[in-house]
Amino acid sequence: MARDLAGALKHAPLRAPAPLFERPRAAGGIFDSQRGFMRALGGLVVVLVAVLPFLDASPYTISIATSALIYVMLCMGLNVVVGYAGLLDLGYIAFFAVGAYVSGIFTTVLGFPMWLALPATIAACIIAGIIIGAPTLRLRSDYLAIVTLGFGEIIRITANNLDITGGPSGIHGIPTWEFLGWSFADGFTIAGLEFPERVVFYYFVALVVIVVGVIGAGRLGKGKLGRAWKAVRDDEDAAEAMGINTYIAKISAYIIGAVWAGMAGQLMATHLSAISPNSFQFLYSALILMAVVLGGMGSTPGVIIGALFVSLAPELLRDFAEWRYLIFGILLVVVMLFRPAGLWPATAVLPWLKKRRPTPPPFTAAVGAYEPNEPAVEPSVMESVDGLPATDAEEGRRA
Amino acid sequence: MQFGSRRRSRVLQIAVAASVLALTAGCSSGLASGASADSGDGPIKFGMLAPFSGSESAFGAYMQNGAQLAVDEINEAGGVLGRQIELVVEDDACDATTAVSGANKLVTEGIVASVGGYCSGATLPTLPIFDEAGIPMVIPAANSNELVDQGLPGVFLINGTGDQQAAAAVQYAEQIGAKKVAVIDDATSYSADLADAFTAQATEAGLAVDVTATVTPGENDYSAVATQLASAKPEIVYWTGYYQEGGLIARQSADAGFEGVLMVADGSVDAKFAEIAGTGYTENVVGTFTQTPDMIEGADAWIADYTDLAGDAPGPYSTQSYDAVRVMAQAIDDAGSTEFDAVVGGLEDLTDFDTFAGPLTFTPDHTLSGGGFVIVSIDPASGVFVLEDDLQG
Amino acid sequence: MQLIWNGLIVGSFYALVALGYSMVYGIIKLLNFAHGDIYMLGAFVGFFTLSAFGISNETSIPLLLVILLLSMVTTGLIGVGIERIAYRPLRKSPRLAVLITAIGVSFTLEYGVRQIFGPNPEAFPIRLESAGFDIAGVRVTASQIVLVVIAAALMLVLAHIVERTRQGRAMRAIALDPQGAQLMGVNVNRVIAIVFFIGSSLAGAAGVMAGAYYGSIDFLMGFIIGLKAFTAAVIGGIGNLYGAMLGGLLLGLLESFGAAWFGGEWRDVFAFAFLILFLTFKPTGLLGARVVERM
Amino acid sequence: MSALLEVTDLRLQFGGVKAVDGLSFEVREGEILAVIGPNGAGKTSAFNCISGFYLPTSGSVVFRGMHIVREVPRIWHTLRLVQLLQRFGFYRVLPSRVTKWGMARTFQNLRLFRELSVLDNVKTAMHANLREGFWSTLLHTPGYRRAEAACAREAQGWLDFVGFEDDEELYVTQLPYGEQRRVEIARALATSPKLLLLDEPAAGLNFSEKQSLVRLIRKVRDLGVAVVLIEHDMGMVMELAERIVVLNYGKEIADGTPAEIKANPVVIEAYLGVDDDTEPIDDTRLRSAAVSAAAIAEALVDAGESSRGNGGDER
Repeated sequence: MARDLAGALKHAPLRAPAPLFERPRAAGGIFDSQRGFMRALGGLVVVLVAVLPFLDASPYTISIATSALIYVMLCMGLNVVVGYAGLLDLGYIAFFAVGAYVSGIFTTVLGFPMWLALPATIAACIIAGIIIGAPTLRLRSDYLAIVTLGFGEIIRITANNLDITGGPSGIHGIPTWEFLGWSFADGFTIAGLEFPERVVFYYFVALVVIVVGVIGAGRLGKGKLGRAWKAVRDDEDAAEAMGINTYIAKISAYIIGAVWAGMAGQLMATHLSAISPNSFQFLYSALILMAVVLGGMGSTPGVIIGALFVSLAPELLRDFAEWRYLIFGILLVVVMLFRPAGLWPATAVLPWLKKRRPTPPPFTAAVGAYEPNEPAVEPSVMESVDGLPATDAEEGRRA
Repeated sequence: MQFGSRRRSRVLQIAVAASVLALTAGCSSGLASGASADSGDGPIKFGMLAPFSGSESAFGAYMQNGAQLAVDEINEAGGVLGRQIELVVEDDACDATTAVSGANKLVTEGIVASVGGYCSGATLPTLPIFDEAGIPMVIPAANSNELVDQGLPGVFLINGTGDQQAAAAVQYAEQIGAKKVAVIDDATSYSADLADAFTAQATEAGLAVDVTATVTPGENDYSAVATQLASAKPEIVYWTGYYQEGGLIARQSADAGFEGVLMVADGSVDAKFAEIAGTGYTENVVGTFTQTPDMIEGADAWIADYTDLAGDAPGPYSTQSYDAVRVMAQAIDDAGSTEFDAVVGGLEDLTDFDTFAGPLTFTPDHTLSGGGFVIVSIDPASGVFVLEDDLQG
Repeated sequence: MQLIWNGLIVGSFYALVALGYSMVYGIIKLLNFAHGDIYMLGAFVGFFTLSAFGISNETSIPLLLVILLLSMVTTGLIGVGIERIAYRPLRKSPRLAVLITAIGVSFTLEYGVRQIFGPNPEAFPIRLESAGFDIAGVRVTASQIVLVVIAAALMLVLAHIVERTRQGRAMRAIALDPQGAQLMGVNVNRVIAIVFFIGSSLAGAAGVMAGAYYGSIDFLMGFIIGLKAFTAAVIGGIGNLYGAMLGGLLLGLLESFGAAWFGGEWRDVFAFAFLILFLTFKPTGLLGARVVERM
Repeated sequence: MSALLEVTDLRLQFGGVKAVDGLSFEVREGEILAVIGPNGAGKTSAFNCISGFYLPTSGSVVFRGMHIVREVPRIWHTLRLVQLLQRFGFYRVLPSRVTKWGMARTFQNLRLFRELSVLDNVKTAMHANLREGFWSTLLHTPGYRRAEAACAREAQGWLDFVGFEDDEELYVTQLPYGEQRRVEIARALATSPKLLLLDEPAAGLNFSEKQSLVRLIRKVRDLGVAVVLIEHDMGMVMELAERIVVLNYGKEIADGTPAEIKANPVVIEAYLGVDDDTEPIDDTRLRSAAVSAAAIAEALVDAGESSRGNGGDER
């Protein structure tokens, strides 16, 4: 086993001694592990969302549901930037705009089919991410916030003033997806169920893309890259000391955030069939940020809840629409003051799993013993450690 | 633990199954059922998209009240096809995203006709939605040429288009004997369109367009453009944006030493214009505008009715919205049906229908035959725009 | 020449707002995102007071000064209140949390004002008489002169406070070394409150002056100017008062020329692009303190 | 034994304050070297220069034959573009690169990743050695799973090595201070270093914890890793170090074995005062002893550091 695994680590001059004991295998099952429960919950949510059009296929429902899904995608992208990498991006909507405009221009002005616009969108977003990220990511986090805001405005104003972007009225008549002469607009019938309008069909496409997006962002957040992002967020210097090139880690977070937003932008452009610069104002950047912050930075379920709340609340509570920005503003302050980790914090542990601690391993079971006396002695020493007062003096020096 | 979790997951499975069953059983408007169409009885629903939030939110109420007044009047007179009219209003926030969801909501609520649309940028994406749902549109305020350029059969504009307004502006410029003109827009769809149309027509008419500038709405400082005007000294400047910036431009350009005429487009024709510009800055201001009730003789009764309903005096686009409802109702009445083709036919067949903007007949591309634009100027005493020249002579 | 004068007028607004940014940043390293909205609030306090007394279309300068003072005190207190409620509890929190709070405060102020006064621009009740005359080929109006004089006076007072008074010394001490200052018996909370008061009242003053000069106020008027003021503060060297003044004037000039050369619609793009360039190549700004070069 | 790290005439200036003023020493493979000196003597600043965090004003640092501080061609000096170039990463070696070369460090104030679990903290340090691509992460390929498993196993190995005894899934803030210190050392070791810099590893530990720390450091040395530590606890230093470098006011005043240092009159005068006791010297007395200009400079730098927003120690 150990030899198979060794190949996965590059040549490292110093390897750890084998663990002293084998850890118990992580519990499986829906209710016995966080992971299992979240998977089950996620699956359930996807099924429920997929069932929705069979219950209510009115254009309105489908339209707001699609918008909400697109919001989820956007928020997952911003979550990579803000939640994982800790970079406050106030111009995130700019990438959304890049995605929407690139696909719009590709299909209307240049006349390519929509599926060809997808790689173009992704490429454009990567480039945009680098262009915006490269000069700004060396800056301190608060400068970054303002500069990204400025970039967001630059993109919007530019789109508003150029001819190719249709100027202030934007681009309209964006076609939908089509393959070999068959397009979504045609719709089709399966097993007596009619998928009549492209709206309904489109909902499913959006759903698939978003599920992939959510899972993908979650997976990236758990791997090597994700750990690097979180390390940069928690302590940039320490991350650098751990051999992480923080600049590259930040840029990669930026690019991935940009690509997510770009795909969301393309979905939006196809969904609305028209885009205008007005949809890319700072307000929307702030709304997405609010969704991420309210839901819980870095937490996938939290961000999804936040995205759904921010996008659906004004639709569901009509009187709320008028007050929403005020309420969101107050909520932001209140959440930051009293629950900075958000509604569903990234570090949340399901309540019934909280008390679980691993059973202390019997020392006789120790494998690969290295100075076998050593671990037996140290725990007894360490017992007296709890509540050590020394931290105060240490922290006081820097705080 | 083992036992407990198994039981719980069993419970969960049952719950899921039950909820799915319940949901599918209760399925009424799902995929299997057809789209909601007009049921043939009950009130006829007219939908209206207007801005009630965002930067243009002031205009939403003006439009809604104007339309509501027409609805009330028609209902009192017995309705259309023997049925009452009901007005359903949704917010479009002057933004494509909100507008699309609003349009879809209206379609879902079963409207048979749309009488809304203020911002061109927000109205454009709603066109295919209404078109797909077979809903004819009479658009009261948005007037970008792009709306009709798409050639959708159900789109009718009853506000004069940019071309017509620009024509009025050029006509006035020629009347006062201007040779050098300038045009400023605020980079919004409506304004940029109008500015382009004005430039084209003015050039055609042999006027020199000296300065074309764009300003960013929402800023306060327009000294750059004011200085430009003061040094280029055009005889007439056409401002195609809204009154917030218009007032500031009037003031700042006068301060900078500009002495020509400032002509403003209909977005700027509002009582607030004079307030923002301040006293003493409005003498040289004229506007191109469709007639408002207070300019038409005998419209006092209408204004009184409106004020009764809204608790406030009518504002921009109140009359157009009022007319949009009446036009639509008339077309449905003529057609004798709420079917899309019939109503469109009815709209196309309208001749010399009496509206505030004069007798209305749609051109083949579904715009007004005559724009109905007049020149207004500011009454120094009250600060409101009053009729200056009806451009008929 | 005309461009320079125009630039200076705008620049003096930027400078007044930038001062507050810079002071607050200098002392607690917080980018007070809501600062631009304090500017807006200043204008609305003036508007509210005057409307309550039924005054409109007034042109008297003494009345303007009274309102100016009133607004300054009110916005100053509001600034202190914001600091107390929203920022102080988070002083030990990560930077991200405070920034997000500041955005929340900004939204609260903007849309709170919107709910109270409505979304439409309001005409400011005091207007300065603005007969224009030419000096050396430059078109100058009386209101512009009043404006520049008031701005200059405010800045002089501020410079005096910071350079010559006890509280000013305390501010500089805290900016240099908060811990050390605290050990030396400086009441840090109090000084921070004072900084917020002064910064906010300057922004409030700028708001009233903008109202009187331009004549139109709306609830979003603080957003753009907040960004521009930040840019100005960065150009001058954030944390440095003279830097903020210099940066404000410089940015005003740059924009004035930028708008003249590239067209007004590109003015914001020009300003932000300049900000990005500056941050990339000289993040300490023109007069900023030299920071030890680190990773 | 060849020199692993050579520091020659290192100087670092903040404004007018000389934090490090001509420091030279070398570290041989597999030895334990202690750097001592009164508070503010420039020890941490020197560490920061060596590990690439600060850019020294002059001097050179060579680690395993590679220059951590690079020579800047004269032309850039004359054009005054040095700072700009260095800001964009020219003519300097980033700390991450230094770590990849095999130098790991801990921080004076614990700087663990607070929102990561203990295990993730250690895994993070394996960043540079881990084979995991973007697509394999997205698709959860077998290669990815293998790499993650190897990474987890390695991390567990290091945690066991340092004697970490708590739940690995806990967040570091939930741990007692002593355990956090252990995790930090495990994290540094997980970068697989040849040289480990420990910045006051015993600060805040009680006597028995210090004893186990001494054992741990010896264990690390036995793996073939050289250890350089800054420490105030004289007893510990004397017990542990094979060689001691003494700093005062940024200058090196002595270099030798513990016995030599104890006998060195310069050190006794400058540092230990009249007290020639081998008893562990009380920390607090040392702390109040010397507040030099460099101390203020360091405090200022720290203030600048804590304003950088990564917030490790501000919460």
